[in-house]
Amino acid sequence: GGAETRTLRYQGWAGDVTLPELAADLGYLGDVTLEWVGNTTSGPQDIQSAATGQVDFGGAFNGAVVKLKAAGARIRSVIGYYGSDEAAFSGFYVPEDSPITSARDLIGKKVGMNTLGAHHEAMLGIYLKRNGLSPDEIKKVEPIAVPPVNIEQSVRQGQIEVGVLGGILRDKALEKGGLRKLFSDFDLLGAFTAGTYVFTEDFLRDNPGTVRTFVSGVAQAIEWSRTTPREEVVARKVDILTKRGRNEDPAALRYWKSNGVAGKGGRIVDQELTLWVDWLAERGEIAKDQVTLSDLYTNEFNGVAA
Amino acid sequence: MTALLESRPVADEERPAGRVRRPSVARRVADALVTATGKVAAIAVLLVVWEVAPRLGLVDATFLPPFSTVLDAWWELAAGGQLVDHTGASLARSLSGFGLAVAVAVPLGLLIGWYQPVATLLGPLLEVFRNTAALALLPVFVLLLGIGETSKIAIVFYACTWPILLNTISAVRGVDPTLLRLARSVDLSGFRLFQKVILPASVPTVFTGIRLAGAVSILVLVAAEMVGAKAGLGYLVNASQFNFAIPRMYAGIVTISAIGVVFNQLLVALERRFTSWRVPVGS
Amino acid sequence: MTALLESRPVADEERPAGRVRRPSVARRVADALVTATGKVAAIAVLLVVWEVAPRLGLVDATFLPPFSTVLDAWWELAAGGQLVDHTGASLARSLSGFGLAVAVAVPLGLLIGWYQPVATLLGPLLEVFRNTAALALLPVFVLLLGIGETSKIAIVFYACTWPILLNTISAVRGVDPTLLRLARSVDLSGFRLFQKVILPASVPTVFTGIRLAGAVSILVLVAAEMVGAKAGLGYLVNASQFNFAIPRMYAGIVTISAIGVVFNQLLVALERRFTSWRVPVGS
Amino acid sequence: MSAHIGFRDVGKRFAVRDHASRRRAEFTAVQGVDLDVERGEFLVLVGPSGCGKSTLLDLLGGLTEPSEGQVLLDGVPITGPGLDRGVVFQQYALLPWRTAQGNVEFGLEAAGVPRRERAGRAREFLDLVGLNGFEDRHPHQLSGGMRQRVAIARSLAYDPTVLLMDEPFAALDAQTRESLQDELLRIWRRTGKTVVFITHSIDEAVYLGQRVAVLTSRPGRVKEVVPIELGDRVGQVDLRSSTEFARYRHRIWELLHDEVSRAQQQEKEVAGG
Amino acid sequence: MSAHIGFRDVGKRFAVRDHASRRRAEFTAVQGVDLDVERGEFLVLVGPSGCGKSTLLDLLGGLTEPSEGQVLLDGVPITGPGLDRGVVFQQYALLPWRTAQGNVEFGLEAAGVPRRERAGRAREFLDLVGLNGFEDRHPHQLSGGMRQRVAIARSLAYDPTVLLMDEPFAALDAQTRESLQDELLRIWRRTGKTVVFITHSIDEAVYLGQRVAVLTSRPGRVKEVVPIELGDRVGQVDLRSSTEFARYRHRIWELLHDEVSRAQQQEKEVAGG
Ligand SMILES: Nc1ncnc2c1ncn2[C@@H]1O[C@H](COP(=O)(O)OP(=O)(O)OP(=O)(O)O)[C@@H](O)[C@H]1O
Ligand SMILES: Nc1ncnc2c1ncn2[C@@H]1O[C@H](COP(=O)(O)OP(=O)(O)OP(=O)(O)O)[C@@H](O)[C@H]1O
Ligand SMILES: O=C([O-])O
Ligand SMILES: [Mg+2]
Ligand SMILES: [Mg+2]
Repeated sequence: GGAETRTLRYQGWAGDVTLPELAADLGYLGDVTLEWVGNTTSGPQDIQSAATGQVDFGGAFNGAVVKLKAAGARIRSVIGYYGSDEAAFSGFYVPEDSPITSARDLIGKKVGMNTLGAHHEAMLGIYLKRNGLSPDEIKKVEPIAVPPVNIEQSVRQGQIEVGVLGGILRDKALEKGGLRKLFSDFDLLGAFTAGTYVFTEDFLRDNPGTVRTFVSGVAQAIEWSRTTPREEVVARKVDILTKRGRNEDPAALRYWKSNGVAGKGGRIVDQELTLWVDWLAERGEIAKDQVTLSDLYTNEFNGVAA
Repeated sequence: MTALLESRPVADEERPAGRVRRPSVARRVADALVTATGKVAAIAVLLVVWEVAPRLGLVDATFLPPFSTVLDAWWELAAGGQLVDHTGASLARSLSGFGLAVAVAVPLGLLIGWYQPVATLLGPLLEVFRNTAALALLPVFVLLLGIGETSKIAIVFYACTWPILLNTISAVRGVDPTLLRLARSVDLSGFRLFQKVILPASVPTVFTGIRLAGAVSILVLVAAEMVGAKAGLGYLVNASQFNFAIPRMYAGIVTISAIGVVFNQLLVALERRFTSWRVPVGS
Repeated sequence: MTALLESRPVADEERPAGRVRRPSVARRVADALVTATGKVAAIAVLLVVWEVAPRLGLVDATFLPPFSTVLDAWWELAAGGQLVDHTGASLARSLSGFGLAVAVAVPLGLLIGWYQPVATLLGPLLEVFRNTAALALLPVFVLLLGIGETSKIAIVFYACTWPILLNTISAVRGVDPTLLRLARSVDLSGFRLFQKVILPASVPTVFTGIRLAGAVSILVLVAAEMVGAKAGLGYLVNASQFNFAIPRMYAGIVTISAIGVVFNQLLVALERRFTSWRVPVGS
Repeated sequence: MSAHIGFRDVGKRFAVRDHASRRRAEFTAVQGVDLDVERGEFLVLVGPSGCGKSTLLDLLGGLTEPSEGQVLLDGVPITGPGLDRGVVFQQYALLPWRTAQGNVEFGLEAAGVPRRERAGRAREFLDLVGLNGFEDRHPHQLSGGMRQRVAIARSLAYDPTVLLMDEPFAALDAQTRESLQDELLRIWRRTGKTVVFITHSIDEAVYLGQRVAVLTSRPGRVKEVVPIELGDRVGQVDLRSSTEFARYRHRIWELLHDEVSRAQQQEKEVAGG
Repeated sequence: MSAHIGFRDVGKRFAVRDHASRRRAEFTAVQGVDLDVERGEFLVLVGPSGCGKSTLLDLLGGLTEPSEGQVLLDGVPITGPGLDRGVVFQQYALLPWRTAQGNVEFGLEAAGVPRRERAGRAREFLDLVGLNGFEDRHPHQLSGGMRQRVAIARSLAYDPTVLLMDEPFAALDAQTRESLQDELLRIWRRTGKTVVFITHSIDEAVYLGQRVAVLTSRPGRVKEVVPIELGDRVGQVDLRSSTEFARYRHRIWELLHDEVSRAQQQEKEVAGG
């Protein structure tokens, strides 16, 4: 085809410096430039925008990627960008004096999380299943959607018995004390990559060079933040955020600890996606043969991981 | 399906010119057919476009699937009994919130419209709340009222209150002064003045507010059921959207719209009962 | 800050009983003070509760920080110039959407209210859309109009249209039939009938719709700016909530409310200009 | 015994906007009105159009307050409306959402007449004004004269002690008018009501009034009060053709004539304070 | 030459709800009306209250259509309103948001009078009806009679060929009324307008009309058309006291008297189809 586009349109996150933005600042993207079209507040919305050509790439948790693919969108993951490790994880918290200490204690209880049908609900399901609850018993555990800012307070007020907290919400809640972790996704599955960036098949076909530069640059940025002292990463991010003048508050950045990406350079492995395919198939949300793993992702553009 | 238009009773003398006696039966059947066709025409065109555009690739079929696909998803939900559950949960919330709003906003509106001191005292506060987004207040509602039904009903109530309140105030201020003079001349005061003059005179305008609120009570479900919901049409839409169950999402949206239309029809019928005395106005 | 109440001109003969001549200057100043106190009283109570409740631990100060903390955050935003940016971006969207809605919904409402065929044809379609949640349509708007300004303005436009449309239709149907007979008797038709009789007679009711829409145009920002926004007050609220910057979130909400109140005041002033002929109605 | 109704140096001004200056100005409708009405008296007010007759009735009804002076009822200043006074407004003032019957019942409800009595009483008074068979019509389905008769029936039905009637028979044909005049006189005689009655018809004024107060043109004042001594009208045959009647007629005509000329002259000048 | 205006066996029925049965019924307001009006004629309609006078005027104005028969204007059935016919409504119909001046200009605008001429012409006609100085008042700031005069000024100002006037002078005092009667006659004489005029005053009917059509009580029909031959009224001194005048007066009184008795009898029965 003709000349590849060297400009990638994308959505940012308010108050956050994303990996591609970090990569650009570090000079890892070469002549590929990023064009910020605005911010989003939802991963699924972001990859939908990518799928419909409103932006060139978008990122979301892998379950959403599988579902979007199953819905028929021609997208493909190219690199992991966040996940769980011992620093970045989502914990299921109960009040310190809660009688809940095991999976079985959750029967008939409410578990609050920011969205249903996503990462956290899947983690809960896996936790319950691994701890020997029958499907009928699992059905009696009640996941419930609560706005993120309300989760901590809902737990403390006893409106829900368990709340899922991650990132800044978790740190702020723990600063105040009085909460006890029941389990976390990291406890459950170890370090794993939870979300990936996607492009459309068409974009990958027409702009392979650009994508290669981009993916490799992001991979480099992942490795850079893995090997650079945390304070330095935070300082760099704060610097980027301040420089770009988007009227943001850098406060949340200071809670950054890790990207949580498991594989080197964000390399994607089968298991990170089959986990979701299986889980969604089990819930009847997709048919198992609705997606083929090889169509879901590729590491071929990732110069760091390949 | 005339809802918005509450097609008015056409009095004899308002018939278009040129006819002398009652039109023949055949003519009247033909007229009715033309009207019925007109009524469904626009909807039919919309549905055809919806069906055809994705099929021709004019829009992305993944995110705007053809209407028939949405209909399939709808049938599936209906057959599985889920639609009934969702609808039941939503209606309970909508009707409670709406009912509360009518019960509170109509009397409050009458008071504010009539008693300047009440307006002076409460006006500014209400004005501030009226201009505070329900969506932005979602966390505050949850904070103060918990994540149960209370906060969902409260959001519906909150959103429904304003159109009723504003229209009621406006209605009171628009009551024909001649009738107020009459009422004062027979020394009606307080409750009876409202009951016998202001309320009946305000009915048409108040009902416009009530019908706006009726729509709002259904519309706001999508926001209200973002929180702590396990069932409900708004929940269905939100969850389906998040899960890329796009046809289901549209099935939910269509159901919400349909319920809104039906609800409005009921309100229009009610309104007509209350305003049958109005002189028909026609082109 | 009388907005909702559009405090009416008190004509001489409507003054409360018992006074014979104009009250003394001292008396009038005292009256004005009482009124002013009444006006701020309710707001003041609200703010005091807001300040005290979190400090006393009645509500969790993390999630509902005292008003002074919110004020601090507001000052910080204002001093940093961010508030101006956000406000500018939001106002541009709100006013465009609102202006479009007025420009479209008032003429459309006049047509639907007056011409039965237009009502028959468009009514059902509009009825369906009116009952379709803007929030649920967000993805569709984005899909069809992109994530730029167009879709955001379209959402504002969409949400503002219904109150204006409904009130305009209702206003047309409520025009005093005597005046219509007069207009017909001088053979006014089409445009001039609307211009000279129906529109002026409808102004009060239409304005109620416009004022509802004015509020909506600001309120819907929180939803409209969820997607692909670079700045805006709705965006500020969403992002702050997401980043757990609670005082900022409230600062954003308060700003939205304040803008809504001011916008409404402007509309009230405009309305008063257009309806100065109305006979004052008072208790 | 002091007068039942007393106007004491009553003035009434309205706020208006002056055209030329676009500033608020005051317009004096009535000024220095002194007038007494005895209990049980039938007083008629006549005067040029716009001289302030309706304004005086509003003051009596407690629907507006004097800018100057006092309006007394049994020696006490009127501070508001009351069921003791019933008003027939110049513009009927019917509730459009009620039928003829409902409109008459409205007054009865206000007066606290028990529910079961209302329907019968309303029907009786609709009958009296010749509207049998029209009980279920809404105002827009009635002719102008019929609407006026509904308003008359309403004010009679709830039986106030003072009747304030503003051109109640203006929209009626001569015959209906005469029969209602007689009916009104009969009711007045029987019940001992005090009646203050506005009319433009000199014949009507002479026929009905015990006294006829002639007002000056704007600002309205009482020019002269003419006592009419014709005895019991209802009994007499063709009273209107009698020479006495003609004498009163002429007297009032003269009084009015000057005023109307003055009024017309005045109206050529610009209205204002 | 055929008649200017022609009623040909005209009937008008209204849909009403029957009280007892709660079903829709038809009410016949006028029936079998045959009447011709010549170009330039001054025709007066009199009849009992509720007999259908306003209904006939509405038909002529094209504001409603006959249920039966035809209303012809220059031989062509009337299909709607037109600027050739000007109406003064029984209930004034003033636009509350316009001043007196604005209300008169309303008719001029409708008639397409150029903007710069309107103000002057409106002022001139407000003058004519004695409302100089009240141009800037809104209707609620005018007395009943003043409102009626504004409506009269409006219909005269835009100069229609046919004037349809429904009790235009009912709310006016005798003197204002007489002076406007003369004014109307002068205008009619000068412009050659066709006037159809409804009144309840027999004096007014005789004084103004070239012919007076007396209607029967409901359903209204034309009982008799009385030609009045009094010559030029405006020139004559005290015409109303002449014996000829009294003769016409009596004739119409008789015709009406029977009808009103009948009407009152009828109204005792239940109204209906
Ligand atoms: N609300 C008002 N504002 C200003 N002027 C008013 C108001 N009400 C009445 N007026 C003026 O006061 C004067 C007296 O009015 P009023 O209605 O009492 O007259 P009236 O004697 O009843 O006349 P008519 O016989 O025409 O009914 C009039 O000139 C009128 O224009
Ligand atoms: N819209 C309507 N619906 C039903 N009946 C009506 C309607 N309009 C008029 N009528 C009836 O038609 C009859 C004639 O009415 P119309 O107004 O023509 O009488 P009119 O001769 O002008 O009486 P008036 O002298 O009292 O004004 C009346 O009995 C009235 O009740
Ligand atoms: O919100 C998610 O990143 O999926
Ligand atoms: Mg008057
Ligand atoms: Mg009439």
